[in-house]
Amino acid sequence: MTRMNLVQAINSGLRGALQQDETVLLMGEDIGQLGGVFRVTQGLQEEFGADRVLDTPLSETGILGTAIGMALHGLRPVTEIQFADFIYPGFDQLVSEAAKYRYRTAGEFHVPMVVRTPYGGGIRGGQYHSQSPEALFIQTPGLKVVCPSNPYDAKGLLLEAIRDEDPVLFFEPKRVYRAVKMDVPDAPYTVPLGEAKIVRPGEQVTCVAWGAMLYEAFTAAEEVAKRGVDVEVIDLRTLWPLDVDTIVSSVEKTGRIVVVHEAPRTCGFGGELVALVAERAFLRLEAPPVRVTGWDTPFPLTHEHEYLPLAHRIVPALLETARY
Amino acid sequence: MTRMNLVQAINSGLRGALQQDETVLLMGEDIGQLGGVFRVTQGLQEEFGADRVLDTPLSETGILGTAIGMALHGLRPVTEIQFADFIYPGFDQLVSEAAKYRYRTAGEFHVPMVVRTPYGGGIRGGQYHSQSPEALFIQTPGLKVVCPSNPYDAKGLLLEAIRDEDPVLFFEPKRVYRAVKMDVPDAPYTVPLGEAKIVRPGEQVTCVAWGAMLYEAFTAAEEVAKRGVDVEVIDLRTLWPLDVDTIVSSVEKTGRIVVVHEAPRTCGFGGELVALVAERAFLRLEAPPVRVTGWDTPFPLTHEHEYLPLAHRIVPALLETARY
Amino acid sequence: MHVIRDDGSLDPTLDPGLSVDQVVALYKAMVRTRVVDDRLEKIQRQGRIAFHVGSLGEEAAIIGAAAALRDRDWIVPCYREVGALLWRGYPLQQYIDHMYGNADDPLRGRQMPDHTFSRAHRYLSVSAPIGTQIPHAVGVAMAAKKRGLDECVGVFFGDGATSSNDFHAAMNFAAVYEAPVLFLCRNNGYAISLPTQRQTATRTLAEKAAAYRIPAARIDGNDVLAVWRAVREGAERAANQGGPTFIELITYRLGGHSTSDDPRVYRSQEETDSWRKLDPLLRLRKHIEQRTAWNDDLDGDWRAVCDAEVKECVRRAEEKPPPELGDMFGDVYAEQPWHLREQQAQCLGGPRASDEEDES
Amino acid sequence: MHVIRDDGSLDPTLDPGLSVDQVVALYKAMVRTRVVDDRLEKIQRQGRIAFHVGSLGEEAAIIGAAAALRDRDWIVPCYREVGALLWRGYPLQQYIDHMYGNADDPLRGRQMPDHTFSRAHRYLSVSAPIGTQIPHAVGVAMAAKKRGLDECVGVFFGDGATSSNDFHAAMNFAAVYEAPVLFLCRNNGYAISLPTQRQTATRTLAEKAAAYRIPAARIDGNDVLAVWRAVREGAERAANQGGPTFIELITYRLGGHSTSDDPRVYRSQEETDSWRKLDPLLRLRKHIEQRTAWNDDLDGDWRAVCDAEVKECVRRAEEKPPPELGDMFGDVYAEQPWHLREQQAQCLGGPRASDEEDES
Ligand SMILES: Cc1ncc(C[n+]2csc(CCOP(=O)(O)OP(=O)(O)O)c2C)c(N)n1
Ligand SMILES: Cc1ncc(C[n+]2csc(CCOP(=O)(O)OP(=O)(O)O)c2C)c(N)n1
Ligand SMILES: [Mg+2]
Ligand SMILES: [Mg+2]
Repeated sequence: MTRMNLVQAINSGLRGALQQDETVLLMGEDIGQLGGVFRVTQGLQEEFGADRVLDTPLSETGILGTAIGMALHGLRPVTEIQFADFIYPGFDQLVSEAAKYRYRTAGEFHVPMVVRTPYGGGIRGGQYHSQSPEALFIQTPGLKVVCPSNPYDAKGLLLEAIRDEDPVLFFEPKRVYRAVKMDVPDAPYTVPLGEAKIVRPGEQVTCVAWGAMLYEAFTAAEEVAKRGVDVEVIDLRTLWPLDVDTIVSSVEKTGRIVVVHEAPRTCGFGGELVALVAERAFLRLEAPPVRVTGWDTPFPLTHEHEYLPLAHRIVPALLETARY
Repeated sequence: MTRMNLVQAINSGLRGALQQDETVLLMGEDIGQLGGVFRVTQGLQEEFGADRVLDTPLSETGILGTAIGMALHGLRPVTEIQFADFIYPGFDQLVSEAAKYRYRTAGEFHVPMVVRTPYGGGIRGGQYHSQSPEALFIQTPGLKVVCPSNPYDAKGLLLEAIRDEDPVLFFEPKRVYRAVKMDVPDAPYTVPLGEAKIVRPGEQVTCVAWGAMLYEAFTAAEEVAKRGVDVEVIDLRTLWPLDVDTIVSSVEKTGRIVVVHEAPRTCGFGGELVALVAERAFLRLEAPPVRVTGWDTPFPLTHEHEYLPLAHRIVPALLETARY
Repeated sequence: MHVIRDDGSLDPTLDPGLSVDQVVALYKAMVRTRVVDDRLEKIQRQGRIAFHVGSLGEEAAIIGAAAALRDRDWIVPCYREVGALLWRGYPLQQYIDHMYGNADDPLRGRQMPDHTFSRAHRYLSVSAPIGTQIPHAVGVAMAAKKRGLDECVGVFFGDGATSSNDFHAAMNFAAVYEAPVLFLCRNNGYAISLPTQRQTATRTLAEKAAAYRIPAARIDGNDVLAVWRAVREGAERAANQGGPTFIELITYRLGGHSTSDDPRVYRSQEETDSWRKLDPLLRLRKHIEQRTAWNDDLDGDWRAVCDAEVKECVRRAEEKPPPELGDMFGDVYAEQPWHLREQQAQCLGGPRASDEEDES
Repeated sequence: MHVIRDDGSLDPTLDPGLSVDQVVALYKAMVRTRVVDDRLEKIQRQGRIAFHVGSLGEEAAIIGAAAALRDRDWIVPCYREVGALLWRGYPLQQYIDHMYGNADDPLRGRQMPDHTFSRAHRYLSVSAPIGTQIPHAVGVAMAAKKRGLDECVGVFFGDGATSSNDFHAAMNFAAVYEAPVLFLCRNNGYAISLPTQRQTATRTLAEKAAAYRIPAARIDGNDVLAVWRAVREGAERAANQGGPTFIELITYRLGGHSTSDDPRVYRSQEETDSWRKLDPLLRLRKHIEQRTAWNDDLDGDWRAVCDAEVKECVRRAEEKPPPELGDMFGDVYAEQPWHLREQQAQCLGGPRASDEEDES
């Protein structure tokens, strides 16, 4: 056990994977000597060589496209996209190729690869260093989408994602990178994909969040607890395939749901979650489902704390929903 | 007035725009001498010259990227992406650039361009000639998304999209291209963006659809009418910005909603519509909202008629919803 | 520059030294591909299959390249190279079943015709988006190199694909990582309707390789032995840690882009006629007629054999039922998640489109 | 090949013939940019601004190119070229306001520092994704040509950007449509930590232009007159319907990639030191000292003037309030749709993050 922040835990996970499995290799821009712009891969090139930790040319198409080829031929590439905002130049390779390769070859070929990428706001990154594009990938059949909120889960989910036989998008909440520390086993371990976690049991409102916003949801829940409202907070951890049962059971109990995410509201994952709940727990819903999200604008700079669905915006949503 | 199918109506709209406004020009793969793989631009290069109807190299990045530049410098490019499935190589230019240019220059620059593209299934196109990626663009603030269902609307909406000062994605239901004919004025006219149309008034269930699935929704509505269920069918026409009032008013009347779309269900636009209705008409909802959509798989070939949310799948959804 | 000269003899300075059996095998494979193409085009026109994209006129480029690769080398196809897959022994019946999307289609009816693949034949999967396969090939080559395997990769693509994002990325990565990969660019004159001269301002496609410091060759793609020679040379360079090679195979698409296309709209009959005289089958036939007792009779017999074979395959394919409806829901992930289980059950338990049609 | 020789004299065969006033103006602009950079780096380190990406060492490439373009020509920037914008007369106060994202920031606090633009100065908008501006430049040039305007476009990008999708597409389109555009590639040795030699296998970046049949030049980017000369030549070619030109400007990023970077992790002090001797300011200063009475005093005075100016701008910028909260909701579309109206009202009527902080 070592006390680690998120960066250290992911680094430890990557090191474990590289040690355990010689088919694992890392690829990305500036991940080698520099150790990544967030230092997540620090020391790994030194330890495992430039052959297993590849500094790539500046091409997301090249990174993702060649990683698919490697995955097709027996390797398990773990790619890093420097910021989630820069995944779009390689979008085609993910949605047209990685996602569909298994289906269109009836399982004869498949693409076990991981795409790690820091996402989200709150670090004064403006329009292009703050986005949360998870919904684009959730809409693409064939991809899995993971988003840990804390160091322990991050390491375990990452190792599970690397072992997974399908392409996994692994969104890292950069706002949390150095903000949270906890005890993390030094040895490799896994946390299963597809299992949400109730981080705060409660009876009156279900609040679903993930990644960096989990802390805001939690803070808001504690805040409203002082005012007598008992909120159940669920950390999704895997966004897709979703642990729908945990959410629906919770709503069946509370009758109320508030979803929190950083991405713009419209067509964000929150809409899907609300729809699923409305479909599956219709008769149990006692208040309109609520989404507390980023606004439907590009991500701003100066007012980013008013853009993000931080606790100050979640609190009234929880109170109104509870009192509806 | 001439009797036109959808292809002819769009062709007529493009011709009108090229005649009326010398800043309009068309760009795309095979749109010139060939007239496009669906012949939508037939005859236009001959009439207006290779200078205004450009056959481009095979690069969606190039088409969309240079079109943005042209739009920034006083032209109104109308681009064609040969199939919506092939928009992804140019995705970055649309979501990172076209969508955000106005915001990040506080209106000093803007990008009045149109991206026409045939979308949807039902023509035996398999995985890569059948997709419906509208939700990806609806999730991107700064883009408008239009999807006509019939020749009259198509021409009018297209001309309005070309006049619009913002980038507009114009999804053409290729399954309808030659399947529907109606009288269309020969002269240019516009149909405003952002206005849905009630194509069948009804009292018991609201059914929202667009593009090719509008006909299926309508057929299903007629079918269930025989069994005494009175459905209101709404053709969205513009997907975003949405005519939310028409939908919410309808649901306030009927208490029930069924949304139909071809895209996979998860994180499709249907989720957003259901969420909006659940948020805004919660107390009026008398049955769980229902989505009848493509399944969450890549688009298949042989069984595409079982993949698509055709009337046979809409009918039971309408009946169940009405009887809930 | 020809290996097979116009009179059918070989240029002794370039002769790659293939045996009679080998050249006859090449010829027979090229004819077989042509016959299969012709038959598929006919049945497509009759509406019996949805679509076909053929290789009329490009057989030498495709089969010559496939033949020059070793069995352990990978082929990464565009969509016009089923001839290469058949050359490697892929069962014709399986291909035709795929063309019908029937129950024996290895794709289970999940994709348009001509989207083949075969792990057994080291042939990756055809994908419709132009260019996407090119970086895959580089990745496979990088993996082979990392794993210490003596394999190289030949990736096919067209002139149009040189404009794609993926071409650029793949060429750059291949050169930077010295991947054992052969870029086999079929310059067949057109990307659907766009002639190569308007796809790019360069006079040749081979010039593009300089931008990545990849050695390039420009070859008559209708001279099967010239193709064989160049590809074998590239494969040897790759095997000797010499990195990637770019080979422009100059050829011509004698047919339409696919069965959906009508090339008369954008090119002249004269142009096509002039290329018909350069048909790769003619050139090779002249050569084998010189070298062995090949003649009209033998030629006709072989064509008849091929046609009978494909007709029989078609007959069988048409007897087979469509794939199970449930097949639509498989292989999205290694394990089927709850939502697909639910959707599959809903679909299987629900009404069918065909019921609807019956009703109306 | 230098225009300004090591001893400060001009090579008479290459001398572009600029007047003393012109070269002094270039020098002063380069110094001003440097001083602004230095100051911004300092205040960033003090946490007073979020970020800065400077041009230390690259001033000749940037300002030389900007100066060689005509006022009516467009500049399409990457993110390191604010020197070009200032050269065109953009108010320094406005730039500094932008760096603070305050109420007078032309971007209304919507974007990170150093994302400038100005229609009045024919300078398109800086965007963070690498390469995306390159096809825009080609489109602007195509539009100018179509509209019969005598304008050309200079687009800046780095060595790293040559690997991007957009570079490939833009170069190809520019050549095919003979667009009047200059590709100004600042080869500053690094893409963040990746040295140019590992970005590509080619020895030079200029070689890449051959893949598109675009004429290319390779220039000492630290020799402002060599840059001026090459860019002016390219602009003239463009004006005379000669189409695009690619210019590799060889220079070196003396500072970190941005204020977020620490280059000591990936490169040696010796390397940087050796480039420090090639500082473009030194070379030009030697020349103007020869040509006019420029000396340490004048130099010091000018630096002091520049520093006083930027300090005053900073002082004012820090006094200004942030932009209105409602500004966050403008300019998504030409007209604000219902959902943004609603969201704006909700935001303005709701609690503030700052309230929260106050509470805790
Ligand atoms: C990304 C993308 N854009 C457009 C298309 C439509 N399309 C299919 S084939 C083709 C032309 C390809 O030409 P080329 O690369 O020369 O190959 P060829 O068909 O001549 O063998 C086009 C434009 C596509 N499949 N993918
Ligand atoms: C598409 C994309 N990928 C990654 C990044 C992260 N990034 C920012 S600058 C940079 C290096 C750019 O290098 P170069 O083009 O040489 O320009 P320079 O900074 O040296 O001027 C990278 C990788 C980005 N901005 N966009
Ligand atoms: Mg071609
Ligand atoms: Mg650089």
